[in-house]
Amino acid sequence: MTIIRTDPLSSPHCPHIDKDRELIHVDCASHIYPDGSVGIHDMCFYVQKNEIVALCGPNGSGKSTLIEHLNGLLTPSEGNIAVNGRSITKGELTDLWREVGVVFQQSDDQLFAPTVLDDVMFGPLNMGMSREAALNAATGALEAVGAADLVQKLPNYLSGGQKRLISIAGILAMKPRIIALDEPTSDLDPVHSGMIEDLILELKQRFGISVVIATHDLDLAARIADRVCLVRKGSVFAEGKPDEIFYDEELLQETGLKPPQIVRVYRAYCRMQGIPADQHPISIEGMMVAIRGK
Amino acid sequence: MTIIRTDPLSSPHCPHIDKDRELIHVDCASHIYPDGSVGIHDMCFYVQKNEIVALCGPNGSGKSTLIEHLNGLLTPSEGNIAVNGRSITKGELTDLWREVGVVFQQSDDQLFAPTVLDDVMFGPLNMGMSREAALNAATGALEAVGAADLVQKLPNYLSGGQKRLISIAGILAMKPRIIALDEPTSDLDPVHSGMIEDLILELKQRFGISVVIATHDLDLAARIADRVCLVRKGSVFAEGKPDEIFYDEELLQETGLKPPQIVRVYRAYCRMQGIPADQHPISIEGMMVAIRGK
Amino acid sequence: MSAASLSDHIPDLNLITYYAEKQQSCFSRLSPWTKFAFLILIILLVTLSGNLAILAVLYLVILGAYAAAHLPVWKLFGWYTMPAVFVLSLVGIMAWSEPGNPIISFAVAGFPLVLTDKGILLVVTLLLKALIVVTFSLFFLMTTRYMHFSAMIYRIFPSPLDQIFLMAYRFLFLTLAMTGSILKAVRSRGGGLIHSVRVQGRMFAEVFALVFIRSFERSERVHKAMIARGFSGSYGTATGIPALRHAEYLLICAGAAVVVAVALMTPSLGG
Amino acid sequence: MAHIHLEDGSFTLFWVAVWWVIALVVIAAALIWVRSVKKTDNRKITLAAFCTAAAFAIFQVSIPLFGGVHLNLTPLIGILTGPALGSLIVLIINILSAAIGHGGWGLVGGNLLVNVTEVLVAYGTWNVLKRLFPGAFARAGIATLLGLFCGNLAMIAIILVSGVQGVTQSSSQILAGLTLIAGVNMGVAVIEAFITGMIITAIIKARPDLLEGERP
Ligand SMILES: Nc1ncnc2c1ncn2[C@@H]1O[C@H](COP(=O)(O)OP(=O)(O)OP(=O)(O)O)[C@@H](O)[C@H]1O
Ligand SMILES: Nc1ncnc2c1ncn2[C@@H]1O[C@H](COP(=O)(O)OP(=O)(O)OP(=O)(O)O)[C@@H](O)[C@H]1O
Ligand SMILES: [Mg+2]
Ligand SMILES: [Mg+2]
Repeated sequence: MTIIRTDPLSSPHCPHIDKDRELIHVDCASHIYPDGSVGIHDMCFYVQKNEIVALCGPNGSGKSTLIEHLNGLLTPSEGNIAVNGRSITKGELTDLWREVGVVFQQSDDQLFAPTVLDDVMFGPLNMGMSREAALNAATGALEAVGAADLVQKLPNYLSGGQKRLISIAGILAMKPRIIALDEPTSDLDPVHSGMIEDLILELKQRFGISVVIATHDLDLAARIADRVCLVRKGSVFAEGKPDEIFYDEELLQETGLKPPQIVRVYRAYCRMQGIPADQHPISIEGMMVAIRGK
Repeated sequence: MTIIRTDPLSSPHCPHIDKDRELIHVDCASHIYPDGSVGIHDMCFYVQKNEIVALCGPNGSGKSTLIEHLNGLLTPSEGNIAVNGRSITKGELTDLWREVGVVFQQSDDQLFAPTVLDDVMFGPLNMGMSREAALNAATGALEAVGAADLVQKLPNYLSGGQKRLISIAGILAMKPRIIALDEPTSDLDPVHSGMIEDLILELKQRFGISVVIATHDLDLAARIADRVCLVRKGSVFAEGKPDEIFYDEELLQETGLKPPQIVRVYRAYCRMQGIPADQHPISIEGMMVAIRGK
Repeated sequence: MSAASLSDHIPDLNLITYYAEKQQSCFSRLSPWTKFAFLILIILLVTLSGNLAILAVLYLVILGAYAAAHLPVWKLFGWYTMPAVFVLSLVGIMAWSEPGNPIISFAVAGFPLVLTDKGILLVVTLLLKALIVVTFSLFFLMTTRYMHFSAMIYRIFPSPLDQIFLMAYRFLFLTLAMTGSILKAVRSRGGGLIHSVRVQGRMFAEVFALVFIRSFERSERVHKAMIARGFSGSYGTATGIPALRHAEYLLICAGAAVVVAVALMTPSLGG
Repeated sequence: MAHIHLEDGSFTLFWVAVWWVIALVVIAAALIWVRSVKKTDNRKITLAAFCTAAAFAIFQVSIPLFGGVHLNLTPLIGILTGPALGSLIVLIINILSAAIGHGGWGLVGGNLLVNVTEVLVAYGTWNVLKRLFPGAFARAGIATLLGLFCGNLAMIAIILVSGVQGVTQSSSQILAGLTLIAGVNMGVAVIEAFITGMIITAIIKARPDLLEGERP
């Protein structure tokens, strides 16, 4: 895969990359908020089976707006969105929430039930599980995010990071086929954000769930994403593999981003040693391997 | 300065480090929330003139609770807090907000005025500035955080990161002597968080303002803090210079943290090269210098 | 549905404020007091006169002003739903046995139901009256800045009513956004479906309880945030309200004259 | 719709004035009570403000039962804040509602009296029943039902006394129509009673300090 730069004006329809593997296809969607703000504009985006896609872009570029489109919370004012080949826009899918789980950027918005357990069980119960099955699903999900000890607490009285964990568990318990996480690790301490990182990888590898994350932590995106989409001014500006995207300094600058720290370290090292930075490591291990090669 | 490990039980009162330079002194303060949760417990903490202090610790360790004590929004159930030598607890200080500005973790709580400009002007107007002076202060603050273009927007219609910038500007416009920022860079893109980082340094260097930040971004803490306080279970568990704290793996582990990425890169490098990791670089430049020395 | 608008047939306060702050037309430059005076005059007129022609003209004039101020007319028609329902559910029932020339008549369970021309006229008149005032109210809201409203509230109401009103006005936006987001979250996990009345009722009760508790906590935190920025307990507004200009006095006098004239023309006055 | 809001133009000027004057007297009494008799602190003011905002926001939510129900939750406000603050709150809610067309400006007086009746009756019932019913759910439910019932009576009375402009039928004919409306209202009132009971229970659980001395 090479970097694909998309110029929204020239392509009225974005190409289907691989119809068979495609789960979600967002086709030139636009969303204008009631006050006239452009949320997304001519947005082309897709999610395939069994992949982790990272959305990276500056503040206000439309990442959250896109994510809320994925399970039908927002509908595009123009363009089309299809999940499993069926169009959302035409209102065909009312049970989209079973397919696509969305974790909001503000976890406060997501927790509404009286206790943590009730909240995590809410989804499973709505899916028609028995109380017992729902309880199991909820407990499992809470354990997976490392928040089993919070079961009996009131969601209102948790710290910022704890709330985030619970809201991820609430979606996890529903075992959707696609999970979209808006800033999953913001407000989390390094240990918990490491847990979420492992969890995302496990979701993909063990359960075959596709994951979309919107994140400002480019190092995280570099480590776990199979594909990175750079979002700028409401549309995907370029996409490609993390090592290609994050080593393209010009592209990042155009998007309004800086390279991840690991890239900057590697570059600084090569500059200092006077060797060409011709490899593209995106993790600590990768960097060591690249350096040792010299 | 060496690492000071505090064992709360043994020291009923924490020592005043340097009375002359001390701006805030939190002396064995405890705060229990109405539902019985322990916010902070036997917390000893101080802020000196012209320094940047970073609070680092796991989720729910009490960082936000401590920060809300600093300008009297919460009062300790036990212990004492003094600002400029005068005690908050006894209600002596009603104009504490002029001294200490606090930016909340949830920016939504902070934005209440109808437009961005009104919101940023709220503080200056309350300080008795004329409309014109307040307008200047507000505009200056918005420019400093790089959000001058959002002036006419309604706070409700902003993206997560944009809200954070505005709430920082709202405090900045009041030019307090101490600014406490709760997770200042979470939800911000790399460019904006770089701006906030520069801003914090500038606050200290140009205006002599002391800054307290609570953050999960240990790399940020390592780069900008003069002093790092590790918070665990409601009290400061250890404190010291960033290079000392962040290279003490055992201490971090006890606190429930992982070393910052730069530390892990440096360690991995030394291990690979078979050289002792006897220096303590905490920035990319520092690491290059440390490596070159070999 | 954006986070803030909960329903298409209820005016979206965020959108209203957005237009008010954008200030696109000359109506925004009128003194809020002028618009306030006109609101009272219009209410008086609507209360006094039942003349369909006068009402129709008045409605068209106000709708024209609304459109001329670049306000969203289609939204307005959506927002008419509630007042229309209110009028129809009350008068819609009474309109049936009004004397007059019968137009439709049938019997339900032995009761003869007759709809007459007078009955229909009654519904139309009352509906028109309601829409006149609704349109002008929204026009007033959407052409007057938030801070001027705040200042008016502060001047008009005695303490502590003004404090409650001002704070409520402020929290309203947060509460609306929060309610919208919570409902979004509910829907995103399958909560929007009709299960049983009981389950549905319980879920809404939970959401509403949360809105109450949250907005209380929010208000505590916002209150804190205000204190942290120098809020001194009694909230006054720093802004002045744009004063009436000479032309506006004339305008109000003309309006008042029209109302008096209409009142004199109306045969039956008072109860 | 749990309430029939009267829109502008329904009543004659005379009756508009009469209900406004009575309403102003009620508000003045509430203000005097809040200001001097019962020295209300800042916290109570904040509570009142949040109640206003929350009730108004909740009113905007359409519950998908029976084709869309909107709840006013006035009895809940009565229970939470008492008659004096409650009256002030419903005044503000009525003004805000009038601003967006839910009830006329001229009829704020009449609508206020209906709501104040609900507040008073619900508050009274809630407290009188305290000794009989230990459980908050049933008590809040009954208080709400009774409050809404009396509110309905007040509405019928106000309309009957003032008459609707242009309606020429006899009082008994109008009464028949109003009874029909009141019947529908009471159906919705049952839902509101149930939901209020749940809300009160949840509030007692999460914030016991808001309703002192109550157990779920
Ligand atoms: N509810 C809303 N109403 C109106 N405009 C909105 C709303 N939410 C977002 N916007 C606007 O839409 C644009 C995209 O916002 P969005 O929240 O999708 O950005 P984002 O990429 O998620 O940013 P961030 O990284 O800061 O969270 C922004 O310009 C923002 O101001
Ligand atoms: N309003 C509240 N009511 C009751 N308990 C609370 C409240 N806020 C926080 N707590 C509890 O107090 C403790 C400290 O919370 P605090 O928010 O200070 O942690 P924190 O260090 O800021 O965490 P994070 O990094 O996740 O923001 C936690 O155990 C939390 O559950
Ligand atoms: Mg976002
Ligand atoms: Mg915190």
